Amino acid sequence: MDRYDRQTRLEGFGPQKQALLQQAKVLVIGAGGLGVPVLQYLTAMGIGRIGIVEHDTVSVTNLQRQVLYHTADQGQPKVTLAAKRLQALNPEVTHVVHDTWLTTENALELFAAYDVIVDCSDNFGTRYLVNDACVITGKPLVYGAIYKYEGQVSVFNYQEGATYRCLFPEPPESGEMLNCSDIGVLGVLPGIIGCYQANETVKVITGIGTPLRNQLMTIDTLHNNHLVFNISPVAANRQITALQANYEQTVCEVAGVQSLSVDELAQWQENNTHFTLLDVREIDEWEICHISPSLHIPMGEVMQRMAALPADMPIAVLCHHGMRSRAVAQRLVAAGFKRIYNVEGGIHAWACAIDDQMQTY
Amino acid sequence: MDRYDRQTRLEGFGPQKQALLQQAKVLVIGAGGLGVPVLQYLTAMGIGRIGIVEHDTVSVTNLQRQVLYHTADQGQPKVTLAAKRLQALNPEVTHVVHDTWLTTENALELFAAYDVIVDCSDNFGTRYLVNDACVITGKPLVYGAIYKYEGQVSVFNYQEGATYRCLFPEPPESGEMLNCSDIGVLGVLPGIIGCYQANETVKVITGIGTPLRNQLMTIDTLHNNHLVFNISPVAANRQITALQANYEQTVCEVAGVQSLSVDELAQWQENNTHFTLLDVREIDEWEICHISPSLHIPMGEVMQRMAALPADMPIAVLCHHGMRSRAVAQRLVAAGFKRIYNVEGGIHAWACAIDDQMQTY
Amino acid sequence: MGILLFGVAKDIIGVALLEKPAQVRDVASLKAWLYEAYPGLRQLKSMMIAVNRTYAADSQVINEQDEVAVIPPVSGG
Amino acid sequence: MGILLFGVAKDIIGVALLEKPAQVRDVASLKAWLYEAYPGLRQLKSMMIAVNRTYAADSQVINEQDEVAVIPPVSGG
Repeated sequence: MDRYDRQTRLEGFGPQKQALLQQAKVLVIGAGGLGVPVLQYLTAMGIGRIGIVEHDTVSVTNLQRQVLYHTADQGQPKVTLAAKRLQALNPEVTHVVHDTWLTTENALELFAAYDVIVDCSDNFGTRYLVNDACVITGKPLVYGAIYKYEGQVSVFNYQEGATYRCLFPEPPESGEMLNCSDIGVLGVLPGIIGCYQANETVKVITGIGTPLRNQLMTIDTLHNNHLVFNISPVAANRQITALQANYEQTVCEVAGVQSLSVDELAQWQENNTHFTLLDVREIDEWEICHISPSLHIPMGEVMQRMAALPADMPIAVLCHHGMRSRAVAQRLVAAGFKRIYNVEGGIHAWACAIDDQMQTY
Repeated sequence: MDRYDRQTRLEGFGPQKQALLQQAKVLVIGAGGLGVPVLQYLTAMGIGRIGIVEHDTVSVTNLQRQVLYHTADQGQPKVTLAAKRLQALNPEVTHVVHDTWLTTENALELFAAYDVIVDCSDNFGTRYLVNDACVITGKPLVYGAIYKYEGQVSVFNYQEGATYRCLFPEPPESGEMLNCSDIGVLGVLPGIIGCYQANETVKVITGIGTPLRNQLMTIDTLHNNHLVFNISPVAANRQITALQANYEQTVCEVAGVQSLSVDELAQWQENNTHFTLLDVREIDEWEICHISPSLHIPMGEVMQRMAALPADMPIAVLCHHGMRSRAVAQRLVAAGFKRIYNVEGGIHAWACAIDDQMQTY
Repeated sequence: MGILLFGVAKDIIGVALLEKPAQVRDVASLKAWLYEAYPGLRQLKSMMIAVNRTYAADSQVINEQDEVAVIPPVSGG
Repeated sequence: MGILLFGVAKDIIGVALLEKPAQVRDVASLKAWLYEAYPGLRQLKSMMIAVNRTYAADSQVINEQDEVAVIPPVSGG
């Protein structure tokens, strides 16, 4: 009754390769579209220790591709949910929760504790940071990235092979259209690319097959075109000795103001969803009635007092009927806040539908 | 706050294609290695109705690749577990549980109620049955199959295209090495192939891209070789009007006797695991002590009374110290029974470790 | 270009790539030669032969520069 | 063989396959032409050019029968 029976009886794998998996330590950057399949299959196959670097919470828009999470998980931190679910799949794996974004402060120390780094991030800043930290710490990097219906997979910095900068020496200009996928993605694409990343990770650890060293594989899922390009290592790109001061990493979320009904707001409260309710009405309106807990900043002061707003959780903006709050929400999105919700119908709708004890005006 | 935002904002997809997914009815044959990723991603992307045909229970050897299940699920029916977990991912999808094997009796009626059939089965008998039933009912068939480190994907019987029999007119001889994967498989391979099947299913439903109609894609994951072969439809293979009397479908499981400790046996009882405890001691031993419930058939009579044994659940074989039971277990495996466990240490170990009230002898 | 072997054909024959014997001039003679040289293949009954990435019937001629593939059925799931 | 476009390059240019203009004779002149004809590409800063499935430096000559691919960086995850 051996969990890994199908791998230990597999010709070319066997107990020897299984033992290598069990001894391996893999760090996965991101538990989103790519990270979920990578984590699921590496966990199932029996990697010894898997670290997960992620600081995001679950949003409903994640669920068309991040199949590890549940609808009821909205607002909860991905990394703890992921570790819990993956433990249920395979408790023989040690999952290490790194509930943080990858930064120039933590990258080198984190990477040093693992054998292989898997880049499942979603923005150029983090991708260049991952590359440079892999070069400095001497770790192989299993790379995957997606765009609309296309994906790229490679293994960088492995056995003196090419790095990410050998393909793309510099990141695109910050803030342009390429960063984060506001353009959308078909849900199954990160499944395909993430599975390939898990497969390449197993190859790097066990030595089976031919990893994509000095190669870039492009996959077009609309037409099933798979091309493999040969890359040459550029020696200068392996001479990095220190991280840059700033990689301009971005937190990717769906752009634009999202709508939240009062029913959904009540649900968030009930579920203890992590979010901030921002009430932008004037002080006299606030005194008539308000929802607890909420943060009260009148509309005219919000932009001056932006520093008081949390950057790492959803903000639901509330006013009397939902009009002022929408204007504030749009300004917050324009200022770079992610996951901004407008409470449709405002506190009046709340009084009518949810709290009939509340005074209306 | 739209769950499908990333798809509805995707160029070439949009709300129109999303609506087609929501109207679609997809039947997935098998909730194992291939079925799990197919089900996860089709559920996430928002197919309207997903039927699942599966009659197996979870075994620990499934868990290196079937990432939807938990270690604690052993012995529980896959189809109900799958539906429950998938509902948590996306309750907007209707999951229909068909807790049965696919048979010549139920195939045509089942297929008639769906738009697309996805073959995630694991034996030739079922694959030919699926093909023939798709031809008779006029349903497109999204095919995937795996062997060691290789996979095949195709879309059969779609828009007058080729069928499975246009590639392989007849099944291999029954009982030979190809059937069921006792040879083993790397855990992530069905992840890759299943994701491609989900992708082809979306193409068939929405009309995006180029489905693998009249094409067979082979994937070698060791060397990242992807080849696409052109196939021509053979008209005669689309003239099938009735199913065969017998497709010799097989229930695939890991071969050989598996070991079960008395602790695990106690756990199975506690968890209400579906299994039969077969006690093969002589009648006078049985009268001294026995575990309830159990089926008592003395060693010498087991092979004559095989018809009394359940074929669709695990059997744990028990004797005094675990020696006679092992011999019986091996005979049962040789006779074609799957998932046969030997209770190590026998009822004596049970009395020592689990039930100290039990009389020993 | 040689003969690419897939799945269990690769296992039965023991290599991933075979050289084409001179007497093999079409798909029928390829199959006859394979079945004789590697009797284990017979249990497959059906075996797809592709020439230049296209399914090839028994009558299809095989030239020296053709890429030939032997693709057996696969049942795993 | 033409110029295969990937990712955002395909979107900026609006097609998946471009014909190579006669004046493009090496990777440097290909890039110069692309940046001029499609200024939106400039924001990419880095853009991989492959000739016959191999990464090509600016000095690499492009012949008529070569397969050229333009592969921009992709960040999505």
